[in-house]
Amino acid sequence: MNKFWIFLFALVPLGVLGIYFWAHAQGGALWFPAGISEMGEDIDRLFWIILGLTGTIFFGVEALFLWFLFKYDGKGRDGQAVKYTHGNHRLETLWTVIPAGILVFLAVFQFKTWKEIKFRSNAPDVPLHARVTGGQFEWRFRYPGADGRLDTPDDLEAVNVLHVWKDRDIKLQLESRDVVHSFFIPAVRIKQDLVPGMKQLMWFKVTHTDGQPAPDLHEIACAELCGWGHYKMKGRLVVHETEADYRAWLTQALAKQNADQADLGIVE
Amino acid sequence: MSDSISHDTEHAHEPISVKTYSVIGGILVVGTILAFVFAEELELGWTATVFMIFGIASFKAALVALFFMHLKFERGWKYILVVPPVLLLIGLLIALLPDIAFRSYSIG
Amino acid sequence: MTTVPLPGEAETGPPIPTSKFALWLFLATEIMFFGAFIGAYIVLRSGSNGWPDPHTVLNPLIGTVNTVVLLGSSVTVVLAHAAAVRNELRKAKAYIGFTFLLGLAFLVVKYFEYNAKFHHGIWPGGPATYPGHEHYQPGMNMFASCYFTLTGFHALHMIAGLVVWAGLFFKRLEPRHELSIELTGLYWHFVDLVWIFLFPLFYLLPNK
Amino acid sequence: MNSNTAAPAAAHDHAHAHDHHHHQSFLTKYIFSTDHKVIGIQFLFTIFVTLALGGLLALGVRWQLAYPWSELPIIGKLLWPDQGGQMPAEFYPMLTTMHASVMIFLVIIPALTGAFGNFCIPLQIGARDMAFPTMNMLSYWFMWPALYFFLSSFLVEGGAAAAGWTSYPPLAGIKSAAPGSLNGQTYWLAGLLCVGMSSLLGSINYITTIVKLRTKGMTFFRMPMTTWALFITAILQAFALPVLTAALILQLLDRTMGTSFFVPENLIVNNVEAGPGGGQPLLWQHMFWFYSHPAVYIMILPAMGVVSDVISTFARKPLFGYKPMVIAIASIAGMGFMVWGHHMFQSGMNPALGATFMVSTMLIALPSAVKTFNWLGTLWGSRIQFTTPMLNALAFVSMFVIGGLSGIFMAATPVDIFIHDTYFIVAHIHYVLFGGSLFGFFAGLYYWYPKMFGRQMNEFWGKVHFAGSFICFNLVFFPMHILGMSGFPRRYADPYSFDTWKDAQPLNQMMTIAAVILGFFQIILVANFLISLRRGKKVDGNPWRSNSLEWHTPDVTPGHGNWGAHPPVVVRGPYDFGAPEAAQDGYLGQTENKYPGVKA
Ligand code: HEA
Ligand code: HEA
Ligand code: CUA
Ligand SMILES: [Cu+2]
Repeated sequence: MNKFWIFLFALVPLGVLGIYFWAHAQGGALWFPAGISEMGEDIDRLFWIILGLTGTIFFGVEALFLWFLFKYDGKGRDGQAVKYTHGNHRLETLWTVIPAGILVFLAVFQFKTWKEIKFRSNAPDVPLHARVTGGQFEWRFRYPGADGRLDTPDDLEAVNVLHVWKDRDIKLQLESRDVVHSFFIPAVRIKQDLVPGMKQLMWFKVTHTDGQPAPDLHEIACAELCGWGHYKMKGRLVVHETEADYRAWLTQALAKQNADQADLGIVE
Repeated sequence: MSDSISHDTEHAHEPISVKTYSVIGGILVVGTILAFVFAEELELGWTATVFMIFGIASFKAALVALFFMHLKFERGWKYILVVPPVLLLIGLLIALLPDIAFRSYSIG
Repeated sequence: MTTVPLPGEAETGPPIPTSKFALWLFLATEIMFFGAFIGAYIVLRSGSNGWPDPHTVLNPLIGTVNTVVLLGSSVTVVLAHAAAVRNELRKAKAYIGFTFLLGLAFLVVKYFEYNAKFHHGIWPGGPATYPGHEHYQPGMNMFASCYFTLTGFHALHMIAGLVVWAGLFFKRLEPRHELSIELTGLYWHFVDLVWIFLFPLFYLLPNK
Repeated sequence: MNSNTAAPAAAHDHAHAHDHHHHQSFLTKYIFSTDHKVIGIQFLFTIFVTLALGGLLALGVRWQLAYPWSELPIIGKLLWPDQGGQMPAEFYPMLTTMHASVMIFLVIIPALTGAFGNFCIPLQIGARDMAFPTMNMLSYWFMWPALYFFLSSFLVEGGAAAAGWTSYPPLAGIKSAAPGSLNGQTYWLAGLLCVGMSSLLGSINYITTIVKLRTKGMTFFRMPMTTWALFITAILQAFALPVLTAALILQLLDRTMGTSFFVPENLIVNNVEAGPGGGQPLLWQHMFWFYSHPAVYIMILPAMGVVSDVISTFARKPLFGYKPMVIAIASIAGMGFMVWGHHMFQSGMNPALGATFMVSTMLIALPSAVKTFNWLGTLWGSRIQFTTPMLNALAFVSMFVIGGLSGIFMAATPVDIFIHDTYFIVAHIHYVLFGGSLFGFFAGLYYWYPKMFGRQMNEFWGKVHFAGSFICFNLVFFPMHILGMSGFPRRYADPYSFDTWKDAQPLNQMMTIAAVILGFFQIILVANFLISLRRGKKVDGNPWRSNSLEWHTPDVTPGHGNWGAHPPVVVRGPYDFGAPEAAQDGYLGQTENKYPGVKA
């Protein structure tokens, strides 16, 4: 019977491996969404590094654990002596120092990526591409018109679609109209909470569209609970190949907006 | 509640005389009035005023704690209880500074 | 089941009176409680867009007088305890009475101060603005929020203290009540300590 | 409590002055009891109710995730007859919010600190009761108003709180922001204030008891790990909880008195103006997490203590590295106050501050590493008995490692950008809280049951419960890591409306089925618990041949005052299993006065 329990515990690392390969084979919704940005690659790489480290630790710990369960199973060994020890100073030091090394390495190693993604001093020196306003339950994007400046009459207002173009530093200003939302583009691996009363900055660059047949497949989600319709805050990211494509879209959308003044230009 | 009478020596006798208590009470009152004068009557500028009024407040607090609450005369285990919260609060305050104190919020 | 201890066994438990230990522990939690309030107040005030000048909303003189009243009540507390230690129970009772009255006086003054605020439309969400200082509106609101919350919770703690003092006052004091007086006194001093900081924080601290 | 020994005269000079009624009525003996053991057991019974409640709410969540917008089985038609029994969208966040709130505040915290804390502390240190028995009773009775507020909030207009257990304002603070914020949130706050009161009273009591009432010879470094962990947990609680209390009060005032601590300027939510404002939403997040991060350690440390005791007992071997284990607990507690910002990496917190929190969060994994390796060290060279308590304790170790390691991903700030608020977090939560705390609770329950009731829980059904729970637990929660990698957001009533995640539904259906089965296995636990009260195998006072003091009471189930005429005298640490002078089976109780080197 005891072997059954050891087997049960052994199912954990086996199952972990199994589901890993199974999910990998599934792809799609069960794996990283295709990444399309530079920083996304950094983040993914970091993920893999941590997965490698923690995975090694995990399987190491599991191996010891299972081996001990197997080897020191008490069945039929009643009265046999155990190792009467209260601990070992050397070992304690060892297993404090080694993990400490690993953790300090991780802390230092990732700092650069974090800094690049979030420190304002690293924001690219480009004009704002658009202002994003989260509200229950939609994303509003305000693009500067021909004058390149926001909050002028020629701005374009769009709901739930963000248009960008490739290889361009996109800088967004994020605001919330009511409660806390979180602007999340899975394919870009970026996420930032929108706090009412605060102006956040976010920047990214789409470097490859991964041969997606439909470039507007990338979805935008809200990642902070914001009410009953939290799950409905679905937006789209449309990546144009060139700036000219983007400009063409902008002009067309602006024309449409002017045409039906009443409506705030819900494109599509 | 538990022990009604304790045989501990800590409060078997009063360490200070009535006179000392009155003197300390007097110092506290004078301190309060001084703080008022510094803040309201003298024009010291912001930094100096803040320094003075909170210096005086801390001094008063120290007097109350040391003499009225007997910290000066009794054994020091109380510090184990009250110093950590003070440190934690300082940590909390420091962490709050960049996000809230140095940032103004307004829409539009 | 057990026998004598091995040689060298120590007595356990430090020689600290149990209830006094618990009371200090309680005070430690109270430090965290008021500290959180005060910390929130400090950062909210310095992050605010326009905090009303203390002079326009509070009267520092009244604050000073009230502080003196409260400090006085702390003095009478220690005197009550000193008397109790010397077994002068009648005297102790008299000082407890004084403490009660001083504490009550503090609260009465607070009541009038609160009333004056209400009169000027200053309460959380109240209409108060200053002509020409409309941008004070959120600032004024935040001031009212902080002021009433912090001094309000301080006052609630005082009321709790007063109830205990009243209980002791109407009890037939016996020598064993010396501990109760000491513990209640410690609590009272703590409430006093909180006020020692609230006073400059609200009444005196000028805007930058 | 069958063998209620008449209070011996000697008990009176002990530091507990409450009187002994020789003929206690049912009411004073079982309901308004001040006996720490009865209070512990009261907590235990209450927890079964709340666990069922929290679990059923979870099943509601799971149903929606598996079959969104379809009829909720059994009760759907009753609740929402005009919608064909399908839950409305605003109900889903209420389910998750109340599921988490119930599980955390009414199950895990009261189970570990309430039930075990009360039952074990005085017994493990040789005290006759807690330092303040009446306060202790109050601490239990504060649980009921909390449960009342949580339950009745479902019935008020708008429904229960729906802003997540983290209750971020303005969603939680502004009444027009969500149906659940209309009234339910106020009830939630009131309930939490009651839980807080209960915890505060408890923790002051525990600390005082452990500092003051240890019996002769019970030095600090002879206390079992359970007591150590509960001691440090109580300190953690005493220092962290007041800040949450303050924050809860501020939010309550925001909601009811028109203050605006967390309401920014000129806020308009759902076309309703929220007053002049001037406050700052992030302040709540800081204050909340200043408590709630320590709170997650409040929920794991006692379980770690229990597991240490159980593993050492059933490995028949001393706990490896007792002192490092104590130091590790203490440093988890200490560092626990420096990492709260890791919940706010994406919140708009200053990123430099975030980097600071990232470093401290990385470092807090160290003491956990020490603990894990010491458990392994305890198993090394041991003689393992696979009893039900031991199985659950072993499960704790293997599950906590997974949950802890997933914490490292999130501590890495750039990775957290992607996985924050996805199911990766939900996986982490459940691996540490269910795989960790709850399995630790199970271990302790099976372990101390004989001391509580003089009978053992049925081992066979105990093992069935364990195996079922272990398998189903992993089936429900491990796939959440994978979902998290795909960015699957948490708190979504219908994630499948996104192309990115529409293919994840079959996996979720599998998880839901596993969750339902998991629930059924918990019924086995409850049944085993109840039936064993009458039918369980009768045992002597120390069925597991354990060393620590609680197993050395003069009666099988200790009576009032615990120790009969003479409180015990402790002569050694709790883990001298297998010492040369120990008994054949390794037993060497803390009171066994044997000289080293003398063979048994
Ligand atoms: C019992 C509860 C518990 C415990 C013990 C932990 C433990 C840890 N948690 Fe967890 N956490 C929660 C409960 C808990 N957490 C909850 C409920 C939330 C979500 C709240 C919400 O938003 O609703 C959360 C969220 C959460 C976040 C926020 C994520 C986000 O929202 O984006 C982070 C980020 O850093 C984090 C990190 C950690 C870390 C680093 C540990 C560490 O303490 C873990 C340490 C343990 C190990 C690492 C494993 C054992 C060690 C070894 C085998 C040694 C070798 C290891 C290395 C060298 C790496 N947790
Ligand atoms: C201790 C903590 C704890 C525990 C034990 C659980 C247990 C479970 N949790 Fe929970 N969970 C949390 C803490 C916990 N959870 C937290 C903190 C969150 C975050 C919330 C937030 O986002 O705000 C969360 C969120 C959360 C989510 C994410 C929701 C979302 O983000 O949209 C999900 C989804 O599957 C889930 C599922 C479950 C399930 C299936 C269980 C199951 O394990 C439950 C199994 C148990 C039962 C089913 C009990 C059944 C027993 C009976 C029926 C007995 C019958 C009764 C008698 C005879 C008396 N939980
Ligand atoms: Cu907006 Cu969630
Ligand atoms: Cu945390």
